Amino acid sequence: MSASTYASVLGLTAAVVLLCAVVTLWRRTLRAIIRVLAVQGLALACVAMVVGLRRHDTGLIVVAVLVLAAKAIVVPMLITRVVRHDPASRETQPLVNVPASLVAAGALTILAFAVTRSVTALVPTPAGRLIPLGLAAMLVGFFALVTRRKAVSQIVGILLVDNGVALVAFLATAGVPLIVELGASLDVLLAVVVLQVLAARLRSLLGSFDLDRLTELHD
Amino acid sequence: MTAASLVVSGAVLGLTAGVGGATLPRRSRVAVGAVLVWGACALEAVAAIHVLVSGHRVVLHSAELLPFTGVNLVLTPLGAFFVLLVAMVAVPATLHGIGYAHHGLDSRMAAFAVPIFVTVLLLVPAAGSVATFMVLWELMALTSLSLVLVDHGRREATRSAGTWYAVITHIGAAAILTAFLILAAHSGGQSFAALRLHARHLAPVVRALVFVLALVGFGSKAGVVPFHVWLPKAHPEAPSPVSALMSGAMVALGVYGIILVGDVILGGGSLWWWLVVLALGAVSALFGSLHAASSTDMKRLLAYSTTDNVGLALIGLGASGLFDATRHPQLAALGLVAALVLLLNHAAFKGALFLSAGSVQSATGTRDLDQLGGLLRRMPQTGALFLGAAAAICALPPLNGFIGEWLLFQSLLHGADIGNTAGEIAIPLAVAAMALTAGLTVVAFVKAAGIGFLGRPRSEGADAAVEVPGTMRLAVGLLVGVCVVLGVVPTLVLPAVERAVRAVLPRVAPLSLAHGVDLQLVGLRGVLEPAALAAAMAGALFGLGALRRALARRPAPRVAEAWGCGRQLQTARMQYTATSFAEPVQRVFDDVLRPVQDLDVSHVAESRYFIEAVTFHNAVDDGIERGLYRPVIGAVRRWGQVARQLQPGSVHRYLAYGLGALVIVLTALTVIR
Amino acid sequence: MNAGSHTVVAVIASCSQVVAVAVGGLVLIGLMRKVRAHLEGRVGAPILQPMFDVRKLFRKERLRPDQATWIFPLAPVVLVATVAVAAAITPLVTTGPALSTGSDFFALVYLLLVGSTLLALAGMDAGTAFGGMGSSRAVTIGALAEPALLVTILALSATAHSSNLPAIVRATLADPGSVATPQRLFALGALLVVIVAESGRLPVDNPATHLELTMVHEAMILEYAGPDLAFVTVGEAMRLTLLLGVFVNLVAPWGIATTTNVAAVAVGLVTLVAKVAVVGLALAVFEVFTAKLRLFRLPELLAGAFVLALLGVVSGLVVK
Amino acid sequence: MSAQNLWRSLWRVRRVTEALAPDADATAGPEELIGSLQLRHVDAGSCNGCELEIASAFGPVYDAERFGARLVASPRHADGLLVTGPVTRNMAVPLVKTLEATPHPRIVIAVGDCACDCGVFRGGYGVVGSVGDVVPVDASIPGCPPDPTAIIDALRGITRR
Repeated sequence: MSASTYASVLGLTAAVVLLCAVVTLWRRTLRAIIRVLAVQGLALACVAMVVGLRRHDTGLIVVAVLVLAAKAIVVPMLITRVVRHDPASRETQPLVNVPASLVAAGALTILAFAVTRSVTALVPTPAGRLIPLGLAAMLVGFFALVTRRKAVSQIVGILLVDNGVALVAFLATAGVPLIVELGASLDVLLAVVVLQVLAARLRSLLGSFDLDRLTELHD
Repeated sequence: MTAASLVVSGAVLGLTAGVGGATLPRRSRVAVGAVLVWGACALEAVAAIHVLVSGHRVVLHSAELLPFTGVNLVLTPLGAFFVLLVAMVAVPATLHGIGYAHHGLDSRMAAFAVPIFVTVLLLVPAAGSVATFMVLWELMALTSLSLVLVDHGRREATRSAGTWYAVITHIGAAAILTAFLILAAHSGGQSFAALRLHARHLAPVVRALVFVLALVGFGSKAGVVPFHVWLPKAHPEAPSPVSALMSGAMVALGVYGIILVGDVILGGGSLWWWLVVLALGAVSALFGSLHAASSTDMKRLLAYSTTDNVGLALIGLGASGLFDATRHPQLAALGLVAALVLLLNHAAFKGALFLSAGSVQSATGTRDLDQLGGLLRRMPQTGALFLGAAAAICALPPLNGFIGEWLLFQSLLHGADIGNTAGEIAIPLAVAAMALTAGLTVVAFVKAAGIGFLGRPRSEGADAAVEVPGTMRLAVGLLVGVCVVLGVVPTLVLPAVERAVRAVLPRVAPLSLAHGVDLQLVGLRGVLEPAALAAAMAGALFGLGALRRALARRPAPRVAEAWGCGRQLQTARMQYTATSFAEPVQRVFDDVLRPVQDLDVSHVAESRYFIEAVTFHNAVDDGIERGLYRPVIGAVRRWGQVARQLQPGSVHRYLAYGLGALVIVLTALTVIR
Repeated sequence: MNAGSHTVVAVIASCSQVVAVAVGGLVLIGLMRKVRAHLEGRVGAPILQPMFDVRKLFRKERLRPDQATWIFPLAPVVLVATVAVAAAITPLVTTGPALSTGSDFFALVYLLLVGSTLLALAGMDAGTAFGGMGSSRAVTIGALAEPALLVTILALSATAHSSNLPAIVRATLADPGSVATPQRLFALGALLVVIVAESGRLPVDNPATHLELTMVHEAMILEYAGPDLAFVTVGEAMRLTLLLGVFVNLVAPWGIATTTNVAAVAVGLVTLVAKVAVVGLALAVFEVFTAKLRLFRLPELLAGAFVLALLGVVSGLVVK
Repeated sequence: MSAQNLWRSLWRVRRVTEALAPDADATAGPEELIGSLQLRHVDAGSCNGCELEIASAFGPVYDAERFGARLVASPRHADGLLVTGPVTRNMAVPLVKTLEATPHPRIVIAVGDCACDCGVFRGGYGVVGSVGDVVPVDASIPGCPPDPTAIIDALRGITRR
């Protein structure tokens, strides 16, 4: 794999990760959002794989496979199980309307670019230069976490943040140590399961995933 | 006859015009005043052209004319450019004023103030010292204020507009004066040359303070957000020729002031100054165009679009400063050229638009778009000229607005990778702001032209409208002609603009934008062939027109009733109004505009299924006025109430105050001793 | 070859571009309708049907609404004229058509704006309810599309350091890798959305709607008949084809004539037709699967395009 | 219904349009309209039976569009009117106005018995008369409601396809 193709493939996959994060703000139907999430997991796995192959780092390649399994297949399946009970579930009324969220995503991307200027100077590798995209994906995920109402979109938000962090990790150093990444992934998996249970309970209690209705629970 | 004497005699002629206007009988005073003003404009313009061609500044000092300081006039190439800009607006405006006279311009007061106003506008860019500048600046404010108030007897709105304008312009003047005093305190003399000499050695903090003060002061005159609130009040209330002068020329002088202090005296400065200017420009452009797109009063719309155009010019100026601070002199020059060209274009088309708005007002008696319509059939020439000016401000090729926006876009485009993070972030956002502004401007002026001049008349006034006198049409025609010329062969003026720019940024290599009739950015890759483009468009237009005549079997069109879905009757009330035209934009930008709407439906007594009347009211007021100024005004008023407690009106109480004050002073003296 | 023959070939190329856009535009519309018909299980009208329609419209009577002014007959001619000029100077078949030194992306955009603005005015000229509605919606959509469009141009001009279209195309030819950069791909995605919005296709506007209240573009031209309508139809078809042509030459410029000889121009013509046909087919298939968006959902789409363009610029700064 | 399902169903039902016999009788229309006929449909007071048949005539099964006929939104864009139903008092003026708004050369096609001779509504108090009583009719399609093939035959007679 020549240096230029490596750089461009890496750039494209990293860009896809960010793009997916933005698209989740745009789409309303939860199924579509979950599909986008799966695509993002796939892209993330690709990044890890490409970096791993480039650096002949078997650990990273293993991580890539695990990421593929966890983030592109298992987690989306789990969330789909949650959504299956009301297939038409949509993120109808986000706290910030969609055009504003999209513009905010653009602003966050610019912010990420601005703050990581010094970092990228330290890591002048083709991978290092892409760190802003990872940070941007993380920020956008955080934004989704803040502004979306449905429990499922909250899960998605957390996963977006995690994917962003993972992307930064893959790009910044020679990949995170295998065990750390495993830990993180399992961590998130646990969070997903917990939230799935929570969502199920919510539905049985309130008949919807709408987190705003949690306020009805106090007293 | 030397250039200096040209300047002097021009000024004298202008002042004579004022005196003549005040003394002559009502019938002739406006016309005579106008003719004398043209003489003044011609003389000053010749002097300015001399300066721009030769590149030598004209210096003029007379110690006795003004007590203590003397008058100090220095006509630099930059100033000369603005003199020409003022003259370009002033001549048509005064010509239009002859036909417009019966709307208050023929009062002794106005006939005196207009020539003085024009003369002062011509002299401000030539002021060479703080004292001269401030005197002229204040004269400009006073004359324009008195002209805004021409109609104060009849309309309450005029009085409030006058108050707003007076307060804001004097706050601005105070800021400017403070800035100049700080500079003068640190330098020997009070001439701009001396200021410039010593400004180099000031502490950065002081320089920044001076710049910010100047930005506030001149920004308030230029109608930059958040100091723009007086424009949408004063411009509609002033007589249209005055609005044209204020919007076309006076506002441009505000930007001149920013260039004077920021670039000429302080000689550039740190990056953040210009980022601030860029941000102010972007915000003004967006805010102005958004309100222009949603307002339904024709002159209010034009006033907001003034804020928007000044914003675009400030984007160019800010970009220029940005590039200068990051050591890209070529780009800096390009940005400044863009800013100046934008101002020149704005003077041309906005002058034309305000003047034709005046023609419409005098023909129909209203400026409310919702009351107009069908004017193109009734006032064919005025309508056509308005459409031309509207096309120019929408930046449609081959008119001048397009050239300005192209230059601005090119300067931003080539500055997109200047290797400075702040700049690299600011530039795409500036491009986005410029683009949205351009789009909203199209909305605003398609609305103004379409609702105002096309379709069916929405009121008796509009229905009864007849074409205005020839002088008024000629006045607008002159400015629209300028728009066309500047659009097709901008290379006529670009060398002069570059001369002005190089006087400001001395270390710039010659740009030589003008390549025959083409625009070419030397060292950068960007070419525009406006003349060829215009020729191609004209050719295609005529060719296709002929083609249509040739292909059509039945060339003569049959006049048929407009298709209204077979409705039995078709009235003007079924058309879209300005309000409904702006509704989509208003709805998309709901969070910014915060329109106040109320809809009430009254049913007939017998059954709720039959509606008697539906009334809908929609008002978009200025968010910044609501959020920023009203609270301040409220607080001031409350303090005023408190102060009134001291004024019961009894003479003894007042004498007691006097005694008390005396006692306090005496005791204080004793204590101190 | 001497300069004279250069200009001759350039003029020939320009003419071929105009003709290709004018004729090809109508065929493209017919083709897209045919594809739609096939996917709906119909036979559909012949591919040349739009041409028959236009021919018939030229033989029909001209109508002028009683309130209309000179704007009304002028607008269709201006529309076609501006698109024709744009088609003549844009690098579609060759990188060196006539006046190509001044064929600036920014100028192209504003040239097309002339036609749409005049059409918006003409919509209000007759003084009917629907005309104003269409004009209002059209200019609003145009305004919202503008930021995405100009920022896209900013992103696309980065490689060539110029917004001159032939320069951009040549730079792409010189460095094929630049197409595969995220910067370029984001920008092209945004450009595609803007093209769909500007040319009134689904999901922004339904060109086949019969319900006035859902119309955007159709409502503006509701008053046109006969030759004037023919001009509007041709102009809109040309605009779509021109924009798609620019798009394909930014995605895959290969095949475009870089030298000024007639053979290269011919090859360029063939490849252009092929590329535009492919994109047109894809667009038609996409339209079968999409419904028209509500007017007030459009800001989401166009804001998305804007953010896409912005991501393009930023990722360009990152990867640079 | 998601995109995949749509694809699948599209793939399953390839083409539903029925082939029709080559048109025999070419009723004379204006020669300008050969090969291209845009129609504006006017419901002058129909029971909507004819509307259903017109809809199916332009639907996938009969697909009148393949013969160059198309329904348009404005009479300005149209070459003729497709009028259904007896002309009621409310619709008489609009019908005339619609015809006036149609550029020459133009035709009027009366669809259904009601349009031809008021059908069962003959003499009804709300009925002005048949379409022919209000505007000149060029072609009539009898039937209550007429079969889509009948409508298509009439259209083919004009487009000569």
